[in-house]
Amino acid sequence: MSMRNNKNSTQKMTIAESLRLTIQQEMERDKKVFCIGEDIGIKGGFGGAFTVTLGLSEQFGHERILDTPISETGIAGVAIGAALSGMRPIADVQYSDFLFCAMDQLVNQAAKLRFMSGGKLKVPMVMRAPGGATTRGSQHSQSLESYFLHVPGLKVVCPSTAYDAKGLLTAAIRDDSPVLFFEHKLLYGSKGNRAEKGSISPVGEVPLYDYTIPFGKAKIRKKGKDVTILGKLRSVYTALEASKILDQHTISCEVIDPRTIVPFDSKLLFNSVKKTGRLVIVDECTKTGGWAGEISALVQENIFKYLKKPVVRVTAPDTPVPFAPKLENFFIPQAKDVVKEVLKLF
Amino acid sequence: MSMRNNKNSTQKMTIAESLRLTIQQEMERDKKVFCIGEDIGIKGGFGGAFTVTLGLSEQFGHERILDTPISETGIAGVAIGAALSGMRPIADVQYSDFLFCAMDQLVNQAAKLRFMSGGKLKVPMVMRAPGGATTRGSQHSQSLESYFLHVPGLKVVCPSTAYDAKGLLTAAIRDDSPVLFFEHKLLYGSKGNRAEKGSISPVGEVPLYDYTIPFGKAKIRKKGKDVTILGKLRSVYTALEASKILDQHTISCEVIDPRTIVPFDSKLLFNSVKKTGRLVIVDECTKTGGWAGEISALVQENIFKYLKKPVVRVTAPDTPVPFAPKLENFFIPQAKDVVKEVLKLF
Amino acid sequence: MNKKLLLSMHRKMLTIRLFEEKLNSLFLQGQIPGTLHLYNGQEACAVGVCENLNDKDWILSTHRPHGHAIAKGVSLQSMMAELFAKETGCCGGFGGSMHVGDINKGSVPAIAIVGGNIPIATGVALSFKMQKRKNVVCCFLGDGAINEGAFHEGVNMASIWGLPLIFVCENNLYGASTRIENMIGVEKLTDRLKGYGVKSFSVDGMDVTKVYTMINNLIKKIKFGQGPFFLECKTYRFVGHSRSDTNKYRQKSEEIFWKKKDPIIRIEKKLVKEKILDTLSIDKIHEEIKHELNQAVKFAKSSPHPKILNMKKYVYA
Amino acid sequence: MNKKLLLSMHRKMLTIRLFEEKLNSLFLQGQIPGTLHLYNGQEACAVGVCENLNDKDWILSTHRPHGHAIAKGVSLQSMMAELFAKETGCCGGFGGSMHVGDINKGSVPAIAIVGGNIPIATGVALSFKMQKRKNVVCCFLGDGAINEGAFHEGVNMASIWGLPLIFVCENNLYGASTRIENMIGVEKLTDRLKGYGVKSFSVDGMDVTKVYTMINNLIKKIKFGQGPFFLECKTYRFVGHSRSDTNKYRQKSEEIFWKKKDPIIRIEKKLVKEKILDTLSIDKIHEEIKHELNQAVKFAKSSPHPKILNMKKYVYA
Ligand SMILES: Cc1ncc(C[n+]2csc(CCOP(=O)(O)OP(=O)(O)O)c2C)c(N)n1
Ligand SMILES: Cc1ncc(C[n+]2csc(CCOP(=O)(O)OP(=O)(O)O)c2C)c(N)n1
Ligand SMILES: [Mg+2]
Ligand SMILES: [Mg+2]
Repeated sequence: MSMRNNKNSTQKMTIAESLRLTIQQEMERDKKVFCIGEDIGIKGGFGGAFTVTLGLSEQFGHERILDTPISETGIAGVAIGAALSGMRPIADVQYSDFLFCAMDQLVNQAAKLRFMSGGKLKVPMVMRAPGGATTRGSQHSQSLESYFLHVPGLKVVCPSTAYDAKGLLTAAIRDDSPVLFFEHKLLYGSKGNRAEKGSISPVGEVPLYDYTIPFGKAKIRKKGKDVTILGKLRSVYTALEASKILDQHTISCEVIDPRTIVPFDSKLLFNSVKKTGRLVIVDECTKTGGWAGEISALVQENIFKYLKKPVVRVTAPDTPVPFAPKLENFFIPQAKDVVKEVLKLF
Repeated sequence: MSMRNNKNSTQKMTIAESLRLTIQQEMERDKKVFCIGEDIGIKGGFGGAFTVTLGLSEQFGHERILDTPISETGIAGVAIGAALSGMRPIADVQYSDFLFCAMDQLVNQAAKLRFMSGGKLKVPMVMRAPGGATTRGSQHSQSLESYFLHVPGLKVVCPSTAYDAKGLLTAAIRDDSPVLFFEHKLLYGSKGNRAEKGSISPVGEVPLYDYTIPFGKAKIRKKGKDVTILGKLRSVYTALEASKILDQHTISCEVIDPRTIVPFDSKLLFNSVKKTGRLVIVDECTKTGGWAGEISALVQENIFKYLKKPVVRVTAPDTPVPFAPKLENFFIPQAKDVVKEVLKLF
Repeated sequence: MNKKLLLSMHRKMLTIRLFEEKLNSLFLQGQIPGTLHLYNGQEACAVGVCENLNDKDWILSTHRPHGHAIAKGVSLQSMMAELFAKETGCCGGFGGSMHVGDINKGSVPAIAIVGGNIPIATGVALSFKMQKRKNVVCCFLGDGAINEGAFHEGVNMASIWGLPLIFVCENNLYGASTRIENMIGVEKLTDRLKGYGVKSFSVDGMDVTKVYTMINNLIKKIKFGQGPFFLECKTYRFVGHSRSDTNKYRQKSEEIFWKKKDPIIRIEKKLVKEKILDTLSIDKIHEEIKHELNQAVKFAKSSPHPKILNMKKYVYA
Repeated sequence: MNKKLLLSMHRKMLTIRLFEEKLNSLFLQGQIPGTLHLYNGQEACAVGVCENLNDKDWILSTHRPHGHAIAKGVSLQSMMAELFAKETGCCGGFGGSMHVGDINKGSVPAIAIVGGNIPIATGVALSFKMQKRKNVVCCFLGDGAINEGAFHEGVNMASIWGLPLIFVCENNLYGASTRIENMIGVEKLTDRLKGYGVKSFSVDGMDVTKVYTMINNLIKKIKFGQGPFFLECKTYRFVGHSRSDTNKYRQKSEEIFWKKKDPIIRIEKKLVKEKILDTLSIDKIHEEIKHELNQAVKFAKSSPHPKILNMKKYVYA
């Protein structure tokens, strides 16, 4: 742990490892931080559904890595109560799909308590939620970001790299507002027995020291000039893959990763689209009422005259997530789908 | 009741009365139809939070107007189970805000059971939900349509007149898919002790005979040629009010009421916007991630080149619903806000 | 029970009653927006509980919160201003009747989703325990709330973690128009608690001294490391469920039966009998409180409206 | 208990066991997508329950549904094809392991949200009662599910309406890695039911004849208008929670203790002892079932993939 004080030291790690390190460091730094969730700290257990809290109960004890009954409303409610009274809980649900079981607590309580109290309460909690489709069928595969996009009072974070995961989770823990922290199952890393088939492994250099990434700052993942492609979570990689193929068609793509969708860095996006005149949004949320539509509306509302072509959405179709890999593959937007749509713009 | 067989007979009634008549007629017609909810059938009670089921338990008994404990997950789950096994439940929550308490049942179960079963199950249920702000604070005021817009598997209905209320509710009850039926508190009617302050009273002639309004058929509420204004539920009236003011500016508005937002009649909207070249969407849902953004995206995706100006959203801001009437007034889009935005387009 | 305590409880109960009566008439005059769930009849519950608490003990409340907040010490002015939707209200005019509270008094702004406050109360109690604060949490709920999933999850967690928490269930026999006895499969409401291993008690919720004593004992047990507990207060609301309700689903005889138990009349009789007060001094207290309330109304009326500008400000911390 | 019944229950239990073993090896070979929650060890529960039911009695199931579906009569071919994600699967390849079922057999495609099936089961039972159908509903749930709000609301409603419903709780001591005893504040799981006025029973879930008899009696009571009931089946899963789990949170000694109670060995011993079968004929049954399973795998493998075209079709009825 001494390395952590070395301002220059970094280490290659997966997102799962980066999240684990973050929680560990924040818990060391601040006694108020604790974790609460199902199967997160049991000895010999899983360390959460995707190993993020593995080993932490040995260091911090079972009071601070608090295992709960299967009670999502309870988990969220307890996190809210603890946050109201001086703690900084990091709650989690094993699959983001289960957030619906805690929806009243998240939307009617966590998001509104500050407002309803005339700005007097604060609810500094993080709710971690793994999303994305991994051939588990309709109830363990959804991408729920778009629902929470529509909840004033919640911040919504979507890390796509190990570096960002640490900086954003640190910022989330220190934020005084409730934060929905979405993780993508296929981005945790391709090592270990919880690694999912089809995982991308965005292993990266992660600083061991303390840093935060401020919310609302997007990142250009690839510079380009002909078309802007916006994607979050795994779609960042879909966009990058598409952009490589498009290079061969001599179409230069600018790939943008928003990192947080609430707040959203519209400035960076607008600047890019002003330059390219074209925008394609890739997203694993279903289309109607989803994030891509919001961005499309926002862009044309603000920089309509710069648009050479209509904004294009490449999203999941309006169906539940199917089980069969063949169908799931069709459901999730692929690089080739993005390529096809981009080519139509030229 | 004999009038009902008279194909020509109509009667002036409020939306609350029209809904009540519909439920009564459908329950007479089909033994499978029943109502389930809180405080819907108690003798001397309310007939639901807004009187819609008043008196029905006297006719149909307490088995078919089934009062429940305060258990929204239970109400939704029971409705699903009953629907799966041959009944046609009409469930309700007293305020649409409480749908969050039943969110797992609605989104993970009702909407997905048919799909997950490979098309073998069906869930013919209606969930009625009164929405809209009436100075009751953040937890009794929301417009939740945009959340359910994003749930493949659910249909979403938004009646704005007494005539439509009957035709759409009849269609909803007979539909084999789960239907979210949103009612607006300020449209029930301005009579009776449950009438809300600020109610619009869309009293209209309602046929006493059987009829349905097919889902996905929008209605032009006012013909016009310069700008299209789209609004649902109470916003239809806001749009009409704005259009009257705009008449004085010699701007001719076409006002469209979608009646159902899933499915959505894009054809009618596109034809109107092709003609006017301008679209303003008025909606009481909050802006980010809401219905208006979806429509904006849809329109520019499909008929981009017809747009003379960017699509404009006039919606509630991204905050919870405030209590103070002054703030609530600001929160809810008003005719003057619509007028202001329309004027900017010319 | 000492004089001072009795006097204090009497004054608080009376304040609540007169506050609600005032509100009702203001509401009927159209001066108060929204809706009201009044507390008349149940005053002994809030006061008997809160009289045991200090500002660092927290309460969580419901859609019927005025009595709880007043008993916990939230100022009448800030309560009245909130109901008038003014900036000086305890929630700055952002909350309204169903969300009153003041965290500085240990009164968490109320939660109007039935049962929604329960897991939150569990969280507060957990955090008190984690922080080794020596305080307790009291979570008010209605009889109707015990059928919500949130109740189940919140109570179960409180039980397994042994938290410093008292669930105070005001059983006024009805949830809106619905009699609780038809909505549970057990004979007594407190039977529900057998499923959680939470010790439960019942008390005459129309007698403030009994409620007080009961809570006092439970808090002692909590200080010795026991808890959580559940206390059913048998009570009755003397008014409609909310502003438009005329109680047609209740028997007149039932109403009369309960009105005879009016907790305020009861304590006033006791005060007279024990020669702590005479009727004259009681009248004087009534007048004092009415005056205070008039002052509060004046304050509320003359307060500014909340600023639209602050709406954005209060969304995020 | 008559021979035919014992033989039938033995064959079904064995079919489930061999099905799960087959699946596991296919999974390890990478032939099955997704994840698996296997039922090994718990066979006596599903079979003891479902042997009492006909196609018009319905069951509701969980994330661990293979055993329930097979016991209820869903065909091995359609089960296997579903797990292979094929169009001929019982859910057309749209559902997967966690959603198997066939409504024509009274097996509602399973629900993988813990507790989510419970209020739905209540709804089915309500509708049976409303339609005066003479059938019963059995709702399977795990020990972990009893802490979900959905459990609370569903059980309470079933209780107050007196529905023809049996909650069959397979207490295998763990919800994923978590021991149930740490997650409830009562001593016995069945104590939870005291809060609802639902009669509860416990049975050795490793003895199919005991489970059978218990359910048989409960169904008789239901035919006489009683119900709902809750039956705890004490059981154990012989495998990990899901495919990646190696059970490090369990004591080896505990596993050995329970494996000694293997319900299949137990019934086979009984069959031999009662001279209904000899070891040779038992082996033959094993072989027959293995053959059937191989046929099912062949069927599944040779079946077509589901059609993308049908995705839109199955969203709305
Ligand atoms: C989740 C939820 N469901 C329904 C309501 C509507 N509602 C408000 S108060 C109430 C009755 C509550 O009864 P109880 O808990 O006994 O409290 P009381 O009103 O008697 O004080 C109902 C159904 C609500 N606010 N929240
Ligand atoms: C609402 C919900 N929360 C969490 C999960 C994740 N999960 C799946 S199975 C399981 C354990 C269930 O335990 P139990 O009910 O005892 O069933 P068992 O696995 O032992 O058969 C958990 C936590 C889920 N599927 N649904
Ligand atoms: Mg009550
Ligand atoms: Mg279990």
